[in-house]
Parts: sequence; C-alpha cells; structure tokens
Amino acid sequence: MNPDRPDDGALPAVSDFWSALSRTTRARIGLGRSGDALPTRRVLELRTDHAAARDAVHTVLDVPRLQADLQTDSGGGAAPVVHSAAGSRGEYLRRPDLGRRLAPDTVLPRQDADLAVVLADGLSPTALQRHGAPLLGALRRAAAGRLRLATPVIALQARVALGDRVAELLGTPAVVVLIGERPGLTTSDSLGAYLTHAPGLGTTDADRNCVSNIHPPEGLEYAVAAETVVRLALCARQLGRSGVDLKADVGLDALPGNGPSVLDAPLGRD
Amino acid sequence: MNPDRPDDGALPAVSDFWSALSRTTRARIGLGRSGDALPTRRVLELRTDHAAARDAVHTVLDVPRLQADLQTDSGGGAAPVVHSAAGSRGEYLRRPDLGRRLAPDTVLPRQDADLAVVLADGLSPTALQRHGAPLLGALRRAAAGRLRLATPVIALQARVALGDRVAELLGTPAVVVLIGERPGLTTSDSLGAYLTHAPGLGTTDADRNCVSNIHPPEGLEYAVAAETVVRLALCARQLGRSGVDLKADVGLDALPGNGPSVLDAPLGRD
Amino acid sequence: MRYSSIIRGQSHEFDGLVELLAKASPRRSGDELAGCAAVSETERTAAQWALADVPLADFLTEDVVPSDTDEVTRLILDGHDRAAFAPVSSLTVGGFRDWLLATATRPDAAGTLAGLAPGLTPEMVAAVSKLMRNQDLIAVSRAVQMTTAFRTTIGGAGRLATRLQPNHVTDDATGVAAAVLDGLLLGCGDAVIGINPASDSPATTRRLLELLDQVRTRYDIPCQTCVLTHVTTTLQLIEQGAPVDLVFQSIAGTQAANRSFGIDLALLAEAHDAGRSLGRGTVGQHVMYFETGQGSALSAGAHLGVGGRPVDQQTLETRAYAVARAFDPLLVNTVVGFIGPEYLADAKQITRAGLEDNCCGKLLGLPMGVDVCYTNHADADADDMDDLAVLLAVAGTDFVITVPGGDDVMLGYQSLSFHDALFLRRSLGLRPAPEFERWLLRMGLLAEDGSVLEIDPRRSGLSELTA
Amino acid sequence: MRYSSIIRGQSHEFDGLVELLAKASPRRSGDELAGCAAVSETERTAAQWALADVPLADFLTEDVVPSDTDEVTRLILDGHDRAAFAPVSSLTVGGFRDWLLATATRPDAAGTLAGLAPGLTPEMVAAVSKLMRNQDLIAVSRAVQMTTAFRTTIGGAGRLATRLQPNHVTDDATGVAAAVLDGLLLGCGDAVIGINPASDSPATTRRLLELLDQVRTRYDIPCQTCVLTHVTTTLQLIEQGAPVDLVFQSIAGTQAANRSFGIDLALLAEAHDAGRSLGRGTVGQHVMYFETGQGSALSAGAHLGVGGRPVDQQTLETRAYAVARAFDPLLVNTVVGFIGPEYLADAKQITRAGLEDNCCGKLLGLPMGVDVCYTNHADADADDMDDLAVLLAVAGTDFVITVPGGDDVMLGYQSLSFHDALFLRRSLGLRPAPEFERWLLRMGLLAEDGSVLEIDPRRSGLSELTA
Ligand code: B12
Ligand code: B12
Repeated sequence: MNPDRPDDGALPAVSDFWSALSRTTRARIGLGRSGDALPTRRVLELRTDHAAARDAVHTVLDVPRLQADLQTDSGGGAAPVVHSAAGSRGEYLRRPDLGRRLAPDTVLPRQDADLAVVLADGLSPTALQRHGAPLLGALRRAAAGRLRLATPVIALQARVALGDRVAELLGTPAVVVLIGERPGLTTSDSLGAYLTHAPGLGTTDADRNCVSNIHPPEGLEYAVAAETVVRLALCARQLGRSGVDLKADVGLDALPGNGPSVLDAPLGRD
Repeated sequence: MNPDRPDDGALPAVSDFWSALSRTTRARIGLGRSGDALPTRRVLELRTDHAAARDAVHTVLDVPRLQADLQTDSGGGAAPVVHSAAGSRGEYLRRPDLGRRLAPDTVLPRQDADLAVVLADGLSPTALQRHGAPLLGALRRAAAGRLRLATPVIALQARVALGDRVAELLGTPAVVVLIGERPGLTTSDSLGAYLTHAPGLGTTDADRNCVSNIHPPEGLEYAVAAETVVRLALCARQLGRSGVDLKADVGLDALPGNGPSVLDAPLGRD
Repeated sequence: MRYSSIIRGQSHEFDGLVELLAKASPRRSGDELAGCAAVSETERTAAQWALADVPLADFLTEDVVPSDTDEVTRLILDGHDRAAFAPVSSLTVGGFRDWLLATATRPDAAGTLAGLAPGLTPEMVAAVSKLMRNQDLIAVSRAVQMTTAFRTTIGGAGRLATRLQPNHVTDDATGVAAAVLDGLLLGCGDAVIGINPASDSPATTRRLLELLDQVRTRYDIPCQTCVLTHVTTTLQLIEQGAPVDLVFQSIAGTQAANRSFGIDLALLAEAHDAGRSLGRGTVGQHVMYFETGQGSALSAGAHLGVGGRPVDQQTLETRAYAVARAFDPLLVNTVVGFIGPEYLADAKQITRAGLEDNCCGKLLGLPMGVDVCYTNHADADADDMDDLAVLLAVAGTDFVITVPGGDDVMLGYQSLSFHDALFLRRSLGLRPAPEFERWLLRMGLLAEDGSVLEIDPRRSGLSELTA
Repeated sequence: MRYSSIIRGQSHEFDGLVELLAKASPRRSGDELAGCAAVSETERTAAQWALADVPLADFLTEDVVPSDTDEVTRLILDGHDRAAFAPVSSLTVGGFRDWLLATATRPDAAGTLAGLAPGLTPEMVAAVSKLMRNQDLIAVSRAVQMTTAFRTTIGGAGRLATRLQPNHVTDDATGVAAAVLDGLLLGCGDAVIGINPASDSPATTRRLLELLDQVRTRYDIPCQTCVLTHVTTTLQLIEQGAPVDLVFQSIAGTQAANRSFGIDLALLAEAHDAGRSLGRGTVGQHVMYFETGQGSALSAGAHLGVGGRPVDQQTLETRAYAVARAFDPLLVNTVVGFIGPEYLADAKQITRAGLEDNCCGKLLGLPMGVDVCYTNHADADADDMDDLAVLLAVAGTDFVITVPGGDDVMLGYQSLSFHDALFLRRSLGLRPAPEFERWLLRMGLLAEDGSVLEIDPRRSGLSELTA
C-alpha cells in the first residue's frame, strides 16, 4: 500500500460512486469496511495524518517570509510583530490566559483608522503563513473606500482576545483578528477571522463575530471572507456593537456591497 | 471518616470476625461491600496509601544516618558508598541497565573474605534505611565462625546485578545484595536478599537465590533471613553454584545451623 | 465553613465548599490553570476524606456560586424538590456514594434513581463523583435508564443512538448530503442528523435546514434534524417558518459564562417555547439539544464562585446540566475532548471527564451523549477514543457523535466514525433507537442479527439522496 | 530483506523484519530502552505502511530470532501447521487485519479462528496486532472462543473466571486461609486458587499445597489450586507425592530469557508429563499454568534477534505464547503492568499491551488471562485499572487475577480486587466457570440473577476454613 496513492480495493464501480462524491467534500466518506471496521489503509491514513497534524501545531511561523509576503501583496513597511505573554509553544498551549495578554512593555504607535488587523499564528502557524497575506490583500480590496484599515500587526503565540489589547494600543474602534484555527486531520491550514467592535475589558466572545474556515480552494475564498468581514464591520459600526446581536444578513442589504459574502448565504458550490 | 481510625461501618460482629483474622495477615480482607463495590472509606484508604507509596519510591536514602546505624550496630569505619551509572532517580527508573553498572571509575579495595555484602537502596530506600543495619547485624551473628563477610558496601540507585560488579572489585567469591523491594500499598519497607555465587559476566537471575519480604514484625525476621542467607551461601560453596539448582533444603540438614531459617519451612505463625 | 482532615498526622484545611470540591477533584489541567487544584496527591485525598463527611443537606445552604449574582444558582435552588431528596437527605457525600453503588445493584435501580433526580443539585452530584472510581461512575450511570423522544426514542436499556454529523467547510449542499448518505448507510443518525454550519448566516442555516428536512421526508426517516447555529438565529428562523426540529445551544454552568455565549435563561425559555410551539415531534416533544464541555466557563473567565475563588471545572460542568434539565432536552452532549489540552490535557483526563459527565448528567435525569473526541494539540489518539467509547457504551451513555472516518474537516478535531458505532453496537449488544431500527430494516440496511449490511450504495434506495 | 515506504515524499527504510516490527510498534518505554523504537510518529506509521505489505508467508522464511541459536524459533517453525495456514497464506499483514476483522463479524468466527490458530506463528500475530487499533484488538479477541479444563472449564462465551491470589508475606497458613475465605465469599477462585510463596523452600511449598488441597476437598470446591514456585521445585514435590494440581512456570520468548528463568523446553516437557501423570483433573487434563509479561526478555538481556538487533518486546511476548501452546496450558496469564515502568511506562502503555497480549494469545489458541495491574513506580492508578478491566472483559479475556482489596502485600503491586470481579461480571453479564458457579449456588453464595450475595461469613458454611 502506498500512502500517497489511494486505492481502496473496493469494487471499482462502488469506488467510482464515492470518488465522484468525494469531489464535493473533503470529509472521509465511502471508506469501505472490513467487517465493522475501517479497512487497513484507512486506519494507516488516519495515523499518518495524525502525526502530521500534531506536528502542524508546533510549526514555527516564518515571520520574515510573512512580512515579505505582506509587502509583496500590499506594499508598505514590514509589519510590526508583537508577542503574547506566553513564553514558549508549550506554555501557549497550557496557558490560554497568557496568549490573550501582550508581553509586558509592548508598544505600538497609535493609528487613525477604523479597523485594526491582527495576523495571529494561533493554533496553526501554517494557516497564517499560507493564507495571511492573500486574505489581507482581499481585505484591503474589499475595504477600499468603505473602511480605513490600520497597518497590520503580526501577533505570535496569540489567542483571539489578544486583538482587544492591540486595538487599545493602536486606538482603533474595532479589530479583526485573522488567526490560525486548530489543525484538523485533513485541514491543517484554516484561518478564522474574528471581528470585535469597541473591544474593551468586559468584552466576551458574545461580543464578537466570526468568519471561519478560510482556506481556499476547499475552504472559504479570500474575497468572500473579506467582503463578509467588511460588511460585518460596517454593520457593527451602524448598530454600535458586534456579536450575537449582529444578525448578519439583517439590514445588510442596505449597505453598499463590493462582492458576494457568506451573508448572501451561498451554499458552497451548489 | 478519619483515615487514621478505621471503623468500617459493617455489623460489629462481622467486623469482629474479620478483625480477628486481620491479625494473621496484612492483606485487605473483610472490607465490606457497597453493592458490588468497595465502601467509600476503603476506596479512600487505597488512594491515600497509593499517594504514600508513590512518594516512597522517590525517598532519598539518608546515607550518613545509615552509615552511623551500621557502626552502632557493628563497629568499624563508615561503610564505603558506590553509585550506579544512573544519574538521577528518574534515570534509575527508566534505565535498569544503568542501575546494574557501577559509575565509571568506581574503586573499592580488594578484600580477603567469603561473601561481599551490598546494601542497596533499590526501589525502596526506606526499606534499607529501616532494616539494613539490623539485618546486617543478624547476618554478622549468623555468619560468625562459618563465613567471613567483607566490609559492607552501600550502593545507591542500584539494581540486584550491581552486586556482581562489586564482588568483582572486592575479589570475593560470592555476594549478597540486600535491596529495597518495590514498595507496595501496605508494605513499603521490604528488603530482599539476593545471593550469587561466583558472579561474572554471564550471570543471570537463574544463578541467584532470593530471600524476600524481610521486614519484621510483619515480614520475615532478621535472624531467620540471615540464617537462610548464610546456609544458602555455605550450600552454594559446597555445590559450586547458586541459583535454581540449589534446592534450598536439599542436603542442608548436614550443615551446622545456628538457628531457624526459612529452609526449615516455618509456615509463619501457625 | 472550614473543612479539614488529618492524613498520617498532618492536618489539611479547606476554606468552604468551593475549595473543598476543587481540591478533591481528580487531577486535570483546567483546574491547575485556574489555580484551584490540589498541589499533591496527598492533599487531594485529604480533601476527599473531608468531603466524604459533608452532609448532602449542606449543599442546600452553602452556595458554591453566589445566588445573588448568578441566576443558575437560583435556578438550582428554586427547582430543588425536597420530597425527591428525602431518601438521601440524611446522608453524607461518602454515604451517598455507598448508597448509589448499593442501589445500582438492585432490580429497581432505574426507578429509584429516576425518582431521586429532581432531589439532587449539581453540586451534590459533582461532589459524590469526586469520591467515585471510574468503575463506580460506570456502575452507577448504567443503572440510570430513562428516555426522551421526538421522532425517535433516545435512551433506555440496550440502546445506543448516534448523531450523524455531516459538517462541511463551506456548507456545500452536495458535500453535506454525501456525508449524510455515508452515515445512513452505516446505520447512523438516530439521535439527530445535525450540521454545525461554518457560516453564521441565517440564510445559510435555513438552506441547510431545508436540505435536511427534504432528505428526511423524502426517505421517510424517523429522525430529527438540526443546524447547530446560535439560538438567536434559530429563533429568528422559527419565526420565518423554517423547518426547525430541534433548538440547539451551547450552555455553561454560570450566568457569566452563558452571557459570554450570548444567552441567558430567559432566552433559552423563549427558544424552548418557540420550538415546542411547532409540534413537529411524533413520538415525543423534547425539542432542545444542548452541548456542554468542561472548561468553557474558565475559558470565558466566568468560573469564580463564593469569595471570588475559582470553582473547579467539573462542578461547573455539572451546573450546566442543571441549566439543561430546566428545558426538558431531547439530547445533552458533552463535547469532552473538544476544547483543548488547557482543560483536559491527555487521554487519561479526557477519559475521566467523559465518564464523570455521563454519570453526573444521567444522575440529574438527563439524556446524555458524549462526543468521544480529541484535538490535535492534546495528548491523545484514536486508541484512547476506542477505549473511552467502550467504557461509555458499558456506562450506558445514550448517544455518541459520529463523523465520516472520525475526522471533522470543519471543526478540526476527531470524533468517532460511523464504523466505530457499528463496533460498539456489536461488541456490547446495543441497538439503534427503535423507530430508526425499524426504518433500517425496512430499507434493507439491517440484518436480522442487528448487523448493518454492507451494500452497494447505488442499490440502496438512498443513492438519489446526493443527486 | 529491506523494507521501505514513502510518506509525503520522504522515504523510510527498514532493515529486516526485526527492525520493521520494532519500528511499527506502538510507542512503549521498553522498546525505547532497548533502542529499537521508532524515533517519531511519522517513522512509526512509515513502518506500519511497509509492514502492511509484507506477505504472511515471509514470516515462515525470514527469522526474527535465529533458529540455529534459539530453540523457541525451532519450536515455532517445526510446529507450524501448513494446512491450517492455508486460508490466509496468500495474504499480506495488512490484508490479514482486514480478513480478521471481517471474520470476526461472521457467525462462524469462533470455529474459523480456532481452526486457523495452529497455522499462525507468533511473529505473524504480533505483526498484525501492530496494525490494529485498540478496538480491533477487542473485536478480534472477543470473536475467539475456546475452552480448557481441569476441575473447572475456562473460557467460552459469557464467562469470566478469576484467580484467587491469597499471598502472604511469610506464607502464614492462617493468613493465607483468611484471604481464601474472603475471595470465595466474593465468588472468586474459579480459574485457580494460587499462592506465590514468599519463600523458595520446597517444604514450605508443600505445606501450602496441602493447605489448599484440604480447603478444596473439605468444601468440595470445583477448582484447581497451585503454589507458584519454580518448576524444578514443583517437579521435586510431584515426585514426593505432594498434591499438585497445576504446574506453574514463568516463561519468556527466547531461549536465553528462559535460561535466565532457569528453564528450557525439555524441562517444561518433563514437568508437563509429570503433571499429567497425576490425572487429578475431573473435567479436563490441562495441567500447565504459565505467566508471561512484556519486558522480561529485555530485563534479562536476552532480547536480541537476527543480526544482533533488539527485537521489540511485544513480538517477544507473543513468542512466549508459542512456548505456552506447546504444552496445552489450562491458563496463560500476562502480568501486564507487573514488572515496571521501564517496560510499560504508564496507563496508556499498560492498556495497549494488555489488549495486545490478550488478542495475540487468543489468536494463537490460548486460554488467556490478564493480571490487570500496576506498580507504584509506574504512572498509573486504580482508575486506569478499572478502564483496562472493562476493556478486557469486553475483549473476552478468559480470566483475571484478584487479590484482597486489590493490594498484594507480598509482591508489592496492585491488581484487581474480588469486588472488581463482581463489578465486571454484573456490568457485562459475565458468569463464573460453570462448575464453580454451580458450587456457589449450592453454597448459597449466588443469587438466581447471578449476583454474589452479601452474607455473614460466620453463617456461610465456609467460616471453619480459617479455624
Ligand atoms: C473551540 C471552539 C469553541 C469552544 C471555545 C472555547 C475555547 N476555549 O476554545 C466552545 C466549545 C466553547 C465553542 C462555543 C461556541 N462556538 Co465555537 N468553535 C470552536 C472551534 C472548534 C475552534 C476555534 C479555534 O480554533 N480558535 C483559534 C484559537 C487559536 O483561538 P482562541 O482564542 O483559543 O479561541 C477562541 C475563539 O475560538 C472563541 N470562539 C469559539 N467559538 C466561537 C464562536 C463565535 C461565534 C465567536 C465569536 C467566538 C468563538 O472562543 C475561544 C476562546 O475565546 C471553531 C471551529 C474552527 N474551525 O475554528 C468553532 C466555531 C468558531 N464556533 C462556532 C460557534 C457557532 C459556537 C457557538 C456560538 C455555538 C452556540 N450555538 O452556542 C458557541 C458559543 C461561542 C461563544 N460566543 O463563546 C462557529 C462559528 C460560526 C460563525 N461563523 O460564527 C465555529 C466556526 C464552528 C462552527 N462552524 O459551528 N466553540
Ligand atoms: C519483579 C519481579 C519479577 C520480574 C523480574 C523482572 C524485572 N525486571 O523486574 C519477573 C516477573 C520476570 C519475575 C520472575 C520470577 N520471579 Co520474581 N519477583 C519480582 C518481585 C515482584 C519484585 C522484585 C524487586 O522488587 N526487586 C528489587 C529491584 C530493585 O531489583 P532489580 O534488580 O530491579 O530486580 C531483579 C530481581 O528482582 C530479579 N528477580 C525477580 N524475581 C526473582 C526471583 C529469583 C528467584 C531471583 C533469584 C531473582 C529474581 O529480577 C530483577 C531483574 O534482574 C519479587 C517480589 C518482591 N516483593 O520483591 C518477586 C520474587 C523475587 N520473584 C520470585 C520468583 C519465584 C520468580 C520466578 C522464579 C517465578 C518462576 N517460577 O518462574 C521467576 C523467574 C525469576 C528469575 N530467575 O529470573 C519470588 C522469589 C521467591 C524466593 N524466595 O526465591 C519473589 C520473592 C516473589 C514470590 N514470592 O513469588 N519476578
């Protein structure tokens, strides 16, 4: 059996049936059976993927490369880098409280902008490495003429709530955190975007909105994700708050739209 | 419930029945039932004892105190101390191979004696601390006029087979290792005595004899253990080897005995 | 109150129930993170000895989370049924463990325990669980037998239901349908066919609801469907006439934690009423589906109790069950290994927590399921999940979560696979929910001996599902 | 042979079956100690991919331990039954796993697997186990159903037997008898009442043998007794006419390891003959009782295979079963967590090894029991043993070891308690060996529903046992 070349040994026709469907989802459907169990090659695939996913958690972000990608994509000076209060990857995993706080003495210049943008490694540095720059580019395009974005900040060993502190330092009324979601077996490079209007000390997750699973080609596309974030940000400004009260497609039709967003509810490819 | 004051809540008469029997064994008999399960106080006792037993493994031998006890008991200079090749307790537990080797550059003066005596911490330093000196005293008395004992050596982070190396250095034809057996829940201070005749590189456990569970008052008494070791050593010298071939009570009757040994097979207290 | 015990001559003191419960908890990373865990095994057992002597009745007078600032505490106290409590009202926590284990071996155990449930507070139940070994948690929880119902009946002796979880990274309809087909062919979906939507949009949610409803009605499947969006979205969609079977929401054990989830008890009550008003159930009208999981309150910084002391995460979890039982749920699912290693570090902690949650939830009278799962940043693997799944099946858990190949590509974690459910049912002689079982037979998917047959999907009568 | 596989473009090479089997093994401390473990999870899975493609027939031509220096290897090869092997002779290791799991779901599984056993070598069985998840080990082992017999019948569907282990620090007769009484009152002892003697003396052993024989005959208990001394001592006592039911010996998977135990195959054959010559069995004449345990070969430095490479401890353990099956044992017990953390570091490793040993032994046709146990220097506790015990009971293990309160005061470790056996039997609907079950009923110790009754020892008819 070759791990890199699937051939599940099922009747060819059955296999065709499932492989047609497999083009519509990355979920592990039609795996076949050995008695009640998964066939040997499926078990080995899961083990191999698990080994890789565990490694993905511990990947280190290549900061200079990301900074370079951001510049290629969007021009401007190298993005500033901040660290959370978590000293190591091990500490980051055990101590989410530290991942939400900035390292002592972090300074950032105040900015006159509508939305701070934090590029955070989170649980998948790979996700940020791969999708951070193109997503930021899409965000810039979607925001053009509607929202003034602050200079992006790269945050290491960061949790979502770290964005609240960054926004405070920058002095922006809102923040979006583009963060590596925890790596799964199949998807280990997924970015999430968390928008928070008027972040402060009492902010909870109920006060945020989330756009998740950004990782084209399988996951959400950059342009759609970016347009959704921008519309949410505009809507939150109108409503005076983000979070559960911001029912995304309520009243949004009134807002000028630059393109499709998930708020228009496209059911993927269908 | 007071952990230090048992009161199992069973019918008093039933309890009397078992407490009479409990004087004959430290095994946890007559514990009562809650449905099929152990009553709460029994579960808590086991947990408390487990915490203590785990600590016992990591106890550190108080070497000066043991040396002093040995002197009080038997006169002579402070017993020399050797270390195995295991650097720490953690390494000792993970690397039995290191516990069987002497630390590099260990030197010991050659001795003109019949039997080397190694006092080894093994898995229960507490056992050696408590029973090492009195057992050595008993061994001295049992050996008097029958076997010449070498000056005892204290061995730290040691396994049984380390004795073979000590005997080589001392130049004795046989060795007995008095070693802390792994601590149990109830018995955490049990010493074992392992006798090896003509130890060498090819020696295996099949070439040794063992006298186990030495921890009066519940376990084997010093005098009995000592007498057994001495008889085994004499018998091994006669036979030319120790180990499985040395069927303990075969031909031993012919040997001059100083007292009772387990070879006389006393069924404990009955 | 101050509590104390003496171990081998050394005295240990505990300030109030909050500290006592926390220190008596089996070791777990979340309590260490919160700073309330015992510092040594000896201190832990000392707390357990002291806890064993606390009268159950004390939990009715000493708050763990202050009642004046926390509506969950008020819910617990106001809802307490003194008559149901009577049989155990004079027992200590230690005596209660003995009583439970003795009761569990009696033929009338299920009736006795069902009658007791309204008399128990979550804190009593959490307390006794801390004295229980894993085997006790299993023995007691399997003695609890109760059922809830909507279009299938959940729970009862000899049954193990499954949630079919066909998540998709972009909520693609065909992709979701393909996973539904896969699961149905493997005999899963009797607890619920439930999608976590990647998007938060009400429009997307509605389209997914309609998709699932079409599948269900087209094949006349006795099952309930659900899109696990925020309760406010579901409420809005009910108003708009979308086909909502079950109302989903994540809940936690304190008012503040629930607030961080954007909910409170009034909102849940409103949602419960709205759900029931639709009258869509056939064999029952339990409409709520709740998810919980140790650590969520701490994650939201909403884990403090009396005196500002951190409450241990298992006690808080059990309080979430008190929230659940106020709304007669069809399903309560603890997502035990889902959140991450900061709350449950490894397989040992996940296993223990899974057994605790299952037992505590069932003692409080709930239809309990467990998401037998782990994340890739935790110290666990598929072998550990095999073990936990077997333990829970023996412990009489009512349902488990199942995902294609055990891999949720959207939520980024591993749960059980449909195959795992087949293994569990065969190894322990467990069967699907009765209505669903009859449907499987009718569809030719089930053999007489209970095996799910391996058939060519194109000849299954379901193949059009993905067309 | 060189074996290789490519994972995500990176190639991994393995030199011979010895290295391939070792690197494909689930992580454990003993293999790390021996220096043969995979260095990363990726290397481990790479080895598993390569192993999956190895034809089973290759194990008949490529030695793991050289046949010219090892009598165990010669025993394995000489005893191999080609006809029995035929049904799987064309399969690879990976295909064999699929075959086993498919077979396990068929109604004729027990017959098929019993027929296959003589065709399997331990290396084939060890190899396939390395590809199996914990759930596979359970599914396959529970499909194996076979029995052995002496005065009770061991094994068979729906049964779980127990060794009653009444050890005493000084072999005191009254103390031993007290523990025997305790165990019998809790329904244990149907696999064997077996004492590990603290002393090595033949005279002591004989007195213990006589004590147990008196108890057995006095109360007419259908059971076998044993004093677990060295086989040479037992041989000597048989000659002297002592009442020996079973001949005990610890065994290992290489000639050199057995030599370090002071035994070889000829000695075991002699002992087997001597035991059978006594004709003391009533329902059968299986007289051997063997104990094994991962790590014993490595502990004796007797773990090297072809090319002087270390063989992994699980493969060596499985080879010990080949030694066992040559002598038609009544009981084979793997003392899985007994030796210490240098071989199995923690509960996860102990659990995995227990399931492997049980499955591999049963596949080779043996009556397998497991000493569900841990030592105080390992990272495990009673909760972990609760879990493993349940898993094994589901996996159809034939018997477990039981000790008063789970605490062996002489051997210094914790095993299951008599109570644990009650829990297991009730939770999984398992019953004692049939002959012993009838005796329990006759003695008024068993209720009709299979519960062991809680009765006053003084009114039990057994109380004189300790007088
Ligand atoms: C872990 C997780 C949770 C955990 C969070 C606790 C924790 N300590 O991690 C729990 C189980 C409690 C949870 C709850 C909910 N979650 Co959630 N969760 C996730 C998950 C699987 C991973 C998140 C991640 O990796 N974050 C990255 C790490 C590095 O950052 P972090 O700072 O550690 O994580 C924080 C955020 O993830 C935040 N969070 C988690 N879920 C949600 C949901 C929303 C809407 C917001 C604003 C924030 C938020 O909580 C964490 C702690 O502050 C994602 C799926 C995914 N693939 O990302 C879904 C996901 C983000 N959650 C989702 C939802 C809907 C919810 C709930 C609203 C469900 C409900 N009906 O109640 C609740 C309540 C959330 C809230 N307001 O607090 C959706 C969001 C959909 C959307 N586009 O809005 C997602 C995408 C999954 C899904 N498709 O269903 N969740
Ligand atoms: C662990 C153990 C084993 C392990 C040893 C492997 C290992 N790596 O530890 C295993 C399971 C393989 C084992 C096997 C046997 N054991 Co053993 N074992 C023990 C135990 C429980 C603990 C020993 C200990 O703590 N040692 C201290 C540590 C620090 O030293 P160590 O160097 O790590 O340990 C070495 C010795 O313990 C030695 N060893 C272990 N058992 C025996 C038995 C004899 C006779 C000898 C000479 C050496 C020996 O093996 C270890 C590795 O070299 C003791 C009971 C006790 N309370 O002590 C029984 C005990 C020592 N064993 C005993 C017996 C009888 C045996 C067997 C002979 C049984 C049999 N019929 O085959 C076999 C074969 C032993 C041999 N010749 O190698 C008896 C000895 C009785 C006596 N007075 O002679 C004891 C006292 C238990 C009992 N009462 O039944 N044993």
